[in-house]
Amino acid sequence: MEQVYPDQQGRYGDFGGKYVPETLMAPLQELEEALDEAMADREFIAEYHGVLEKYAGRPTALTYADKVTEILGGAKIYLKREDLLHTGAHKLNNAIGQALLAKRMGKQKIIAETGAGQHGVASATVAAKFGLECKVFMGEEDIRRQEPNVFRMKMLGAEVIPVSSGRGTLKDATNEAIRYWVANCEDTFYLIGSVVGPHPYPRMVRDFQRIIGDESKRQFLEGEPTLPDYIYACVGGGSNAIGMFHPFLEDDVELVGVEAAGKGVDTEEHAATLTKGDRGVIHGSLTFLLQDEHGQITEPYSISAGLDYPGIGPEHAYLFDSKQVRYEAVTDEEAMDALKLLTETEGIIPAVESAHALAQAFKEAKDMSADKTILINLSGRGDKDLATIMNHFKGEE
Amino acid sequence: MEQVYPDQQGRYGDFGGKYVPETLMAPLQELEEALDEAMADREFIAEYHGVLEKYAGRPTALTYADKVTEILGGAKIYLKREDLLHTGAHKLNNAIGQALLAKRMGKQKIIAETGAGQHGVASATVAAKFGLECKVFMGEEDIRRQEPNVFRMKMLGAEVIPVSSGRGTLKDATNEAIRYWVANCEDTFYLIGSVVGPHPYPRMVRDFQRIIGDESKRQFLEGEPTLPDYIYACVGGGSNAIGMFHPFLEDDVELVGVEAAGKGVDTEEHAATLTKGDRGVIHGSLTFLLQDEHGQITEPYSISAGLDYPGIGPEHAYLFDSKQVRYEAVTDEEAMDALKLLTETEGIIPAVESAHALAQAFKEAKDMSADKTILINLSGRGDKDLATIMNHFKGEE
Amino acid sequence: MLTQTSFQGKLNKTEDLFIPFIEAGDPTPEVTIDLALKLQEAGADILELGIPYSDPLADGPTIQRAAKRALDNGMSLQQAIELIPDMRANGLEIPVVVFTYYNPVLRIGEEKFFKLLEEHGAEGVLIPDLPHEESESVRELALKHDIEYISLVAPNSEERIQKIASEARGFLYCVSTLGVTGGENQLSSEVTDFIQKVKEHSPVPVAVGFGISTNEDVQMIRQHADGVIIGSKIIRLVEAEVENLKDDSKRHEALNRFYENVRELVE
Amino acid sequence: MLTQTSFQGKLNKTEDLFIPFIEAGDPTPEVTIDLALKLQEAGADILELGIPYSDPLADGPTIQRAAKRALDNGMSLQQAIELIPDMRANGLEIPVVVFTYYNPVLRIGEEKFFKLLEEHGAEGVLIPDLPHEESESVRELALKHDIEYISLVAPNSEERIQKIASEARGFLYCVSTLGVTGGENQLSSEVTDFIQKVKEHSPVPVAVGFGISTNEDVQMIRQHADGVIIGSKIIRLVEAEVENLKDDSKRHEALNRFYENVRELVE
Ligand SMILES: Cc1ncc(COP(=O)(O)O)c(C=O)c1O
Ligand SMILES: Cc1ncc(COP(=O)(O)O)c(C=O)c1O
Repeated sequence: MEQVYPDQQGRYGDFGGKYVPETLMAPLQELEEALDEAMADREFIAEYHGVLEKYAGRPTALTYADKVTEILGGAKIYLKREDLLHTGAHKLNNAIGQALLAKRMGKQKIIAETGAGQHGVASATVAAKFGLECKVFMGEEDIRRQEPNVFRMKMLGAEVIPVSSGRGTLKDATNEAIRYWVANCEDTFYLIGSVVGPHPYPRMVRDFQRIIGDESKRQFLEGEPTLPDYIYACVGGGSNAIGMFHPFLEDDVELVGVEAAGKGVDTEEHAATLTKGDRGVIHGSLTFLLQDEHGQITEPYSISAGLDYPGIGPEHAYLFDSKQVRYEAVTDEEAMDALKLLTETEGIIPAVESAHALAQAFKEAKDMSADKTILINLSGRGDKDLATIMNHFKGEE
Repeated sequence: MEQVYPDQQGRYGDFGGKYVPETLMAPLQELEEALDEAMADREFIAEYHGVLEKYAGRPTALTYADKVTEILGGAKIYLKREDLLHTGAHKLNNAIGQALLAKRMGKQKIIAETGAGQHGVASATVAAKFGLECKVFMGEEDIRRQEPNVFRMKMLGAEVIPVSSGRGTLKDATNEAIRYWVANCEDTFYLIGSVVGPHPYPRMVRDFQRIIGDESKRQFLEGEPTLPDYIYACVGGGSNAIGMFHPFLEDDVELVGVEAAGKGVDTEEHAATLTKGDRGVIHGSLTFLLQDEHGQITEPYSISAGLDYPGIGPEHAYLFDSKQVRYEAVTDEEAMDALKLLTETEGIIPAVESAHALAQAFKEAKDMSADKTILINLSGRGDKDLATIMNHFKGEE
Repeated sequence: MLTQTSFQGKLNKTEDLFIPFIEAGDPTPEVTIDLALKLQEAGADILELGIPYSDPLADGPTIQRAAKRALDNGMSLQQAIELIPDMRANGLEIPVVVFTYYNPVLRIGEEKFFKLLEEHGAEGVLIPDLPHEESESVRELALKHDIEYISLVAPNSEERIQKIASEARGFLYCVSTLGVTGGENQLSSEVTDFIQKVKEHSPVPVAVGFGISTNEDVQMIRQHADGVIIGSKIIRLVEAEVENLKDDSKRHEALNRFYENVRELVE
Repeated sequence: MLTQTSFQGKLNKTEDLFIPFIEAGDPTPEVTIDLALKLQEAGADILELGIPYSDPLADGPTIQRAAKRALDNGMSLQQAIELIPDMRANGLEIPVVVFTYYNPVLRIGEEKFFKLLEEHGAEGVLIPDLPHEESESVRELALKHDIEYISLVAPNSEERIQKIASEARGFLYCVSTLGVTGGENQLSSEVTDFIQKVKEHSPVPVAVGFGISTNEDVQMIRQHADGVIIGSKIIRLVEAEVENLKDDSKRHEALNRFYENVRELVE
């Protein structure tokens, strides 16, 4: 029996809720009602699945990584290929769902925050496809390190709004998007990019991302034909991980979320929210976050813009707290090595975010027996990261 | 009844053949025998289809472009989404087929030529996946304008060999690859990227690309459920076009190949081989090509590296000569306008090559009645072209 | 509740209230005390003492800058509260409402937070990211520690207005416009209807805030509400003198200029 | 065929042949004539006259450079053929084999091409990208116009050797190594076996080319084959003097140095 989280108040155990300015209470209520109505409407669900299939390229492949399996000499390694989704990452699943909902609600304008730019591109894409006006908030540092995605958003007709507060990364872009929404909530739909934010966002984004896990389960059972023993996914806000994990929560599968340890969890420069953070409120929900002794949110660090976030979705906080999912942290260095290994052995350049999941999985797979199977969610492709990758490896040539 | 081309001598009507140095006659013979054997082997075919599905992401979606259809106000427009294929273009279909053949022939080394870099990336990808050593020949001008693909190839473990002869584009890279092959044909498999080169290459590449047309036909019949009235594809060497057209040759469908008119077919700067070229021999086969009065091959020009080629596959020469396919030419400007339109209305950034097919199709679709349906082969995604696109549109901001 | 709260005890009137906002530690703790006293001198009836926060979601650029100046000087929730006795020692008599985001409160612990407030002589608290539905336990604690928990209502609060207003304590903070602090405010007739509706349900004075930056704004609000809350505009007056306020030899005059500007705004 | 061909008539011997290659128009048409005569003086038995081509698939960088120099000067297939009467007028007596890629031939038209060859006194033609299987019509035309069509065999020609060799005319071009022109040549024992096999089937002299660049190479080939073809090495000797050859006042001496170097190579 699947657990029904969140509860009516948007709570996952202690976590979640709606910690927002009063002005947002009404739009959140409006959103929740529209969402519940839509999710109960077969036509809406059919439209969502239709767009995923005919436009976005679902189902994405389940690839057996024979060469890397052989090289590591342990468990059989499978990859769920969200890198093959239109625009290059899982983010589009959710953007499609929310854009359809926005249309249904009669909203002509959407806003989004973005870190790696993948959610920004996904949002700009659905805005173009569904004829919506789109503004994307993006930190200045991220604009620098994810330049191709910035250009893609602009080409797609979105306005990219640079955010200079803080360190100019995802947290700051999210703050700014929320501030904008407060002022424009009457005609604007806020299309959040991960399972974060106030209720009902974490639930909505999860439900639009669980297609990853549902498909994987079906494909695995068709192929292997048993469930995998382990599943790995990287965790920034946590949407690809929740999307993958959720349908397996009640199964006998060990689920592993992988955070960014940056330059090491014992340094000041990491984004290992669960490993090193504490309870607190960020972007409207009670969860774990990186903060100082006074409750000021600290600046995270990761080589990957998409994991460079000091919070984490409340459902992950709950799964961590209740020990239903194991969370590990992987450094920049380990992630980049895994990226290189996958590229050279399987001919797949993963997103730097996804490389974190790969690194942890590879580490563990080596020591498993050959009858074990593991599944890694390859949340996105690395094309957006070429500059970062080039920079990282340039010393080695 | 489907026509059986080419004949035993590799002829499509007058076109095709094997115009190569004596040294290559033996390796071509060896290749042809291995190919015929493989194509008759169910296991080989199953392996090829297996890799396409589980690794490369086939079938690719067939997308109804409702918004652009509405804006143009004519025929219903469908897109075959080769941009969703792993590595971003149709080139991988062929690279997978040839790499599997190379393995079967016991060759450990592959070489490839590349223009846009898509075939180079596809070759480097299959080399990584199947454990082959890979060298990619690429013109220096193309290295400049397709930089991200150069880096991708290197990351994938391929050696990129810059070619400075001629104008440093695809033609020159192909010359150099052939020269290298002449010297190393004993242990090296030459993985040609389009339906060009001496027999049996044009046939082999076509047969590895016809999956595009086969799938499209099935998807169209499932959806519409009739065949499209028109099909458009861009033509560089001609592989995506032949792959798309071939299964429809005997049907009542008007097939349109679109060449690059560069700055205009009445200027010196274009790559409109059929529109402006004459019969001749290039890269081992008799076909049409751009040449001067003395039979010297002239330097083509197109904004898109993948169409910047003075020749064309011999089967296209035959289909042109026998009027089975209509060929048109589209300028840089028209292609870029179509690219912009598709991006802004459908949320899909096409490759600059593919944009040529879009431009011609859009032009014609406008004047068709609403009961007509057209299919455009979206051969690849535009991520590799961001620099070119940025440059082209920078004046407009 | 029959006995008077400390807040009520310190509040001289329940109409025509002037409620300015300053950020603790902006630009220094000492200056914050001086500013509080100057504001009282200029007629402030309640002081909103802002706790600088790294991620102030409900605030526009002006208050973000103030928070940054204060945080760069090392200000924290506890230190800010500890300024109140110093203010009192220097003559501050009006009620002090501590304005803080929820995370620093959680971090220090809700119990400890209210104890600190009570011990240091604060009379109220306002937590902009803790809406009514999430604040039950906090409101109980506040009550227990004789601290008024200030609620907010917004024009789009709709059916919730009645509930929030009827349970309001201290004063009720009416957000006059959708948006973060520091925007421009155009008081429409809808807003006056909204204020009217709020007043019908509120047992406490109704004050209006967000985007009030001119004397005309103030005059207009006075016609409809029981008080005006002025935040960003006050911060901008501080900002204009920020270098002088940090300079011992220039502070006195800067404070006087600040006083004059505030008077002009509210007289 | 009972009557002698022009080629046979001009060929003085059928053993120990020296067959140099030059590119028409490299660096100028006049110099090409001078070089042809110098080569005859240095003992050349047959002249291979290369037609510069934009995309010489079978050639390495040396001959590519020569072609580029010639093309930059505007050399064409027809102009190159028109040089032959001038060579003859200046005393060239050895057979001339025109070396051209197929596309210029197609462009000018096969019929016209062979007519031009015949009219201008060429005795042979070699088309490196027209293998035996594709050359039937061309071979017939050649025959008709009294032009020897020179065939090539390569070490990997295998079963095809017999067929190609037995139908060979003029001389048979044995490619000594896999690769394009201008590489380094290491004559292995397999190559001598290969030459032996070719000779068994060939009715005409068997000459070996590709990568012959030293006197030792030449001596070694002489032991096994009927002739040596030297291309890139000759071009490099031209290239070393290219500026002097273009200079009227220095040409004479440059040609003499060229002559000495060629002599050294083949004596
Ligand atoms: C490819 C990819 N993977 C993962 C993430 C992290 O987000 P989440 O944890 O919500 O999946 C991002 C965010 O941009 C991303 O682009
Ligand atoms: C996306 C794309 N489309 C089309 C082409 C042209 O090649 P072809 O005509 O063989 O399909 C290329 C070549 O690189 C390409 O990358």
